[in-house]
Amino acid sequence: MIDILLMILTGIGVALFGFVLQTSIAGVNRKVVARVQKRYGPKWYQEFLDIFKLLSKRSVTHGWIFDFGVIMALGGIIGTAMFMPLTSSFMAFDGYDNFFIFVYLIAVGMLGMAMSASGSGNPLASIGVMRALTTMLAYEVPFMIVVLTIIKITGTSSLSEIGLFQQVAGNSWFFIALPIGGIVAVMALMGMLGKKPFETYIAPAEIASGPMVEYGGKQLGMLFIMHEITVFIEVSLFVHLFLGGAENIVLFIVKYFVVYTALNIISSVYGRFKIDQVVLFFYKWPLIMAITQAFIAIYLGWVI
Amino acid sequence: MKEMKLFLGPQHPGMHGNASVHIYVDGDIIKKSFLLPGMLHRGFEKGMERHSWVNNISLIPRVCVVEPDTNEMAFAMAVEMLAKLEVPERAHWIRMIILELARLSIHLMAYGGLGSPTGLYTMMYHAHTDRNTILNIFEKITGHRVYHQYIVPGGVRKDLPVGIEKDIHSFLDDLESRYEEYRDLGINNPTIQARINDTIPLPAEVVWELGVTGIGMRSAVNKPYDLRKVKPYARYDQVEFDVPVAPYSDAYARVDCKLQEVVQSIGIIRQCLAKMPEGDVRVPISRGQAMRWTVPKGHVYACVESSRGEFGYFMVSDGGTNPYRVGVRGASYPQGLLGIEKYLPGTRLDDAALWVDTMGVCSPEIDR
Amino acid sequence: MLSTKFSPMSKEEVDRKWWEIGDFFRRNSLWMLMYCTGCCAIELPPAMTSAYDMERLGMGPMATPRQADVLLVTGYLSLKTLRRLIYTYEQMSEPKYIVGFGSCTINGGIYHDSHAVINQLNKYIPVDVFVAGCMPNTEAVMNGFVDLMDLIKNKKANGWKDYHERYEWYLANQKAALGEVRVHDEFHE
Amino acid sequence: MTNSMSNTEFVTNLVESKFKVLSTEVLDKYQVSFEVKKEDVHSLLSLLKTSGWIQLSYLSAVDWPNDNEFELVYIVFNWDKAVHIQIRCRLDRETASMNSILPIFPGCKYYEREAHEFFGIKFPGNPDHEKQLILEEWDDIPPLRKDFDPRAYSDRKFSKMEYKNDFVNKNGEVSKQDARTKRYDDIDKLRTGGKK
Repeated sequence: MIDILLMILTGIGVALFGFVLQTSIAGVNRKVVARVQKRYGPKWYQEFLDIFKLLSKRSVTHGWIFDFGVIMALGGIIGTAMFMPLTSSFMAFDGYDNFFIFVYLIAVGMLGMAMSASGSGNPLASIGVMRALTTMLAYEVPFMIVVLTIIKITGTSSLSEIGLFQQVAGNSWFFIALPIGGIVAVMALMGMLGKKPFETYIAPAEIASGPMVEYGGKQLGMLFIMHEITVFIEVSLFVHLFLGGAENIVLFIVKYFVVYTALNIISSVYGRFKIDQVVLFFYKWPLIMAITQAFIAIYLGWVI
Repeated sequence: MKEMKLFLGPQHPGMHGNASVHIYVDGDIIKKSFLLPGMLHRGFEKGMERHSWVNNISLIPRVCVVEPDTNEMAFAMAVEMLAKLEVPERAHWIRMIILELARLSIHLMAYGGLGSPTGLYTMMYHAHTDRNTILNIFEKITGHRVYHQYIVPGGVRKDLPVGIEKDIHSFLDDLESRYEEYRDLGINNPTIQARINDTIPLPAEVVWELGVTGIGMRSAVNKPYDLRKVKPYARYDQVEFDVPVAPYSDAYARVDCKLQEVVQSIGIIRQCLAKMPEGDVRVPISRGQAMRWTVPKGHVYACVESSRGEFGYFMVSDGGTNPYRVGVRGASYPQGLLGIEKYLPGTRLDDAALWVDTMGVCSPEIDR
Repeated sequence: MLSTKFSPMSKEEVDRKWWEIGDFFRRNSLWMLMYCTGCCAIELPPAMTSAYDMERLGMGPMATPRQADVLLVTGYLSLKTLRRLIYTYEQMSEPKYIVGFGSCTINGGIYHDSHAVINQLNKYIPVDVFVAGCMPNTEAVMNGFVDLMDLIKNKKANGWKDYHERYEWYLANQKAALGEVRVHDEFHE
Repeated sequence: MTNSMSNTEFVTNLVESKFKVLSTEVLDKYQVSFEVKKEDVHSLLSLLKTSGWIQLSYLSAVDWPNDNEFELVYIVFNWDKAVHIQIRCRLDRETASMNSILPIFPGCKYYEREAHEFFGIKFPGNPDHEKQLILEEWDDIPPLRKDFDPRAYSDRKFSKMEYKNDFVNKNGEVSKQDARTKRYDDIDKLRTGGKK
């Protein structure tokens, strides 16, 4: 009994750590992007100020679905983050860091947000939700194929064991071992994080920040926390799957920072696709590349 | 799926200025669209009737916020036509420098504004930074950043300050050196090209139906229909420049023409600085009695080429101290009102903001 | 048995403390809603971009009224805009602040005798900071924002409370100028 | 275009040979104005459109309350010949109505709507011309008519800023403004011989 309590506490600690880490790194990244844009940029802890400011505001409600959806989104995402291994040996629930757990649990949070946004009754929000789901359909397929290839090669779907597999001498990181798949994964990760050019479902100039259009105050603050933890989960997945996991926590933070910053810099010089272009894009090159990679890796056995 | 009504504006990050586009969408496709103007209506035409000719100088730049200098130029030209004023030679060249700097600034702003609907905010920041440099040059010349009140009937208010040529030259060199970078960041960027290639085309045959002028027309009809060439004012007949044209007017062609005009404007400013003679810059009008200055009777229409097309002032004088009637032909009137009503349906929701940006819909001059 | 060493704060004091903490966050992260009601909006891009970079102060543009904290009324307001501005203001989540730009929001400015432009903005909605000038320089704009932060720190930016307390007065003014506050957006088609 | 004949002469000949023009004015080498009868406007515009003046640049009205008339102005432009042509006609002010030129220049739709809104001129043939475009819930006479006073309207509807006289002059001196006002009053008094 006490074991389970301890595990849950550790899990919440992991989620909290993820939130703090991602929020700080996002703040630093705002400075980095500001430099690309010839500016100084905000303080590094600006994201914390934003989130706590939002939580300190009063807010209106648009019915109980609207409120409940936000709580469901945040709870679902915290629940997902609890399973995330930080290093290849440290995790809250030992043995439950299966890749498919994340795929299923992250959907709870997303669905909560979609439900809540549709509950607001704003047409822009429903367009945004529709676009978000379409984008999800687009990037999931190539990403899944690449990840299934990895699972086939390693013979396990546990994140920490995939990480450990890459750390064994003789095996290189999957980002290098499966170079085509690695590129596909980067593109899919940009789609997951909603970075440009796949930012279609936020699109302030078209649908006024899409799903978030009706949120303000506390609900928006909770959504921001949810967003930060989602980013933490997705980037961590990439680190564990493709960048050889992490032997210790410092290495994890370094890899995490490099991945997130690189994506942000790439994103800052791109425009935004239309939604049909997003779908076409993902179903064209990344899908072909992912299938090619799977074929090469599994049937021909060419793994660097 | 049923039709939904969306409001692009008045408070919307994709709209430039305070206007509202009402859109009925089916999925992402626009079925019907209207512009709702009038949110910037200030009663200018009435206000000008209530002020004297000289007082109006401070009122007119406020008609179009982003490009005040063409207003001043058109107003000054109309008054000069009515009062038969001869403008000193040097004033013509100074006016051209101011107008072309203003054209540079608004093209940079529009090019940066393209970053907003397409999501490329980096371009927006870069372009606005350069625009800010132009505003600083304006502040040195005229004392104001945005509303200069510098081109007045009978010339310009004051001569150029000493040493401003150096500032202008260094800015032009800087801009020219980074011109390719601008192109690479913006319209040569694959993601931007995916958005603007073949987006919201404007066929050549509908141009006349709408009455669109400026870049929107030139990029469709493929002829150099620019008022600076067709009926040259100031000293545009004595400088050499090309008018960029294109055979097929989509968003890409229009932005491309804008960027080419930037190069031409840089050339014009350089020629002006080289060819500018010395001399007076202003004809004194009725010294000491400016408020009681009267202008002979008549109906005139004066127009200049703004960045969005033909910008004109229709002016009636009854021989009094005030204008009897001033009518403003906003350059973006056709593409703003009729263009949005007729040529947005059938395009996608994502493209509505692109039309507003690339055709240059300036809401203050529609509403006045 | 109650401890004598620890004297709990009264509820008012606790509320005040929380409010002060909230004020710290609120003034360091002002999200603005740009409602470009008039000319002064043209000086905002220089304030946002490299020349002045208002993101250093934690300010940034926001897409919708619900997300924003501070409403920038940039310039003159025609009646048509005022209707929509009141809508926008009432949509924002509290605490909310308003910065009025330019002389037009103070006393009508150059349009004081126009038939379409209202003269005094703070008769219709509560304004916390005015930035004078026609148009205000970018320095003045930035100064206005810093002033707003100081007001929040000194608990003087109470326009939104005032709007609650004197709602009848504001509503009467709005009705006197507008006739009807409701927007009929269907008339155009 | 022949070299012997300038563009403005070409236009003047073209129009004056076919229509009864009340007055012609050549403003400069790029602009001509004709004043014609109300009935001739449509056929004149059609003629000009077929001769190359395909762009409607401006359409508006001028109010002449002393003559009890409105003056409608159409400005068309030819990009190849570079001449702006003003065509003006007068309408009766009480029953101001003019057939729409929508079949000739479709671009006139919103200009006519605006002219109706600001002057109250009716344009039969333009489907939406009676709807409000720029103003919203307007409750007075059309604002660009000469007998409309925006100052009075503004004073009536919008409250003005009241400035309190809450300052004190240094050492109790009379303010310069007051002194100036008094001096002007004295001068006026002297002018009228000291009488009131």
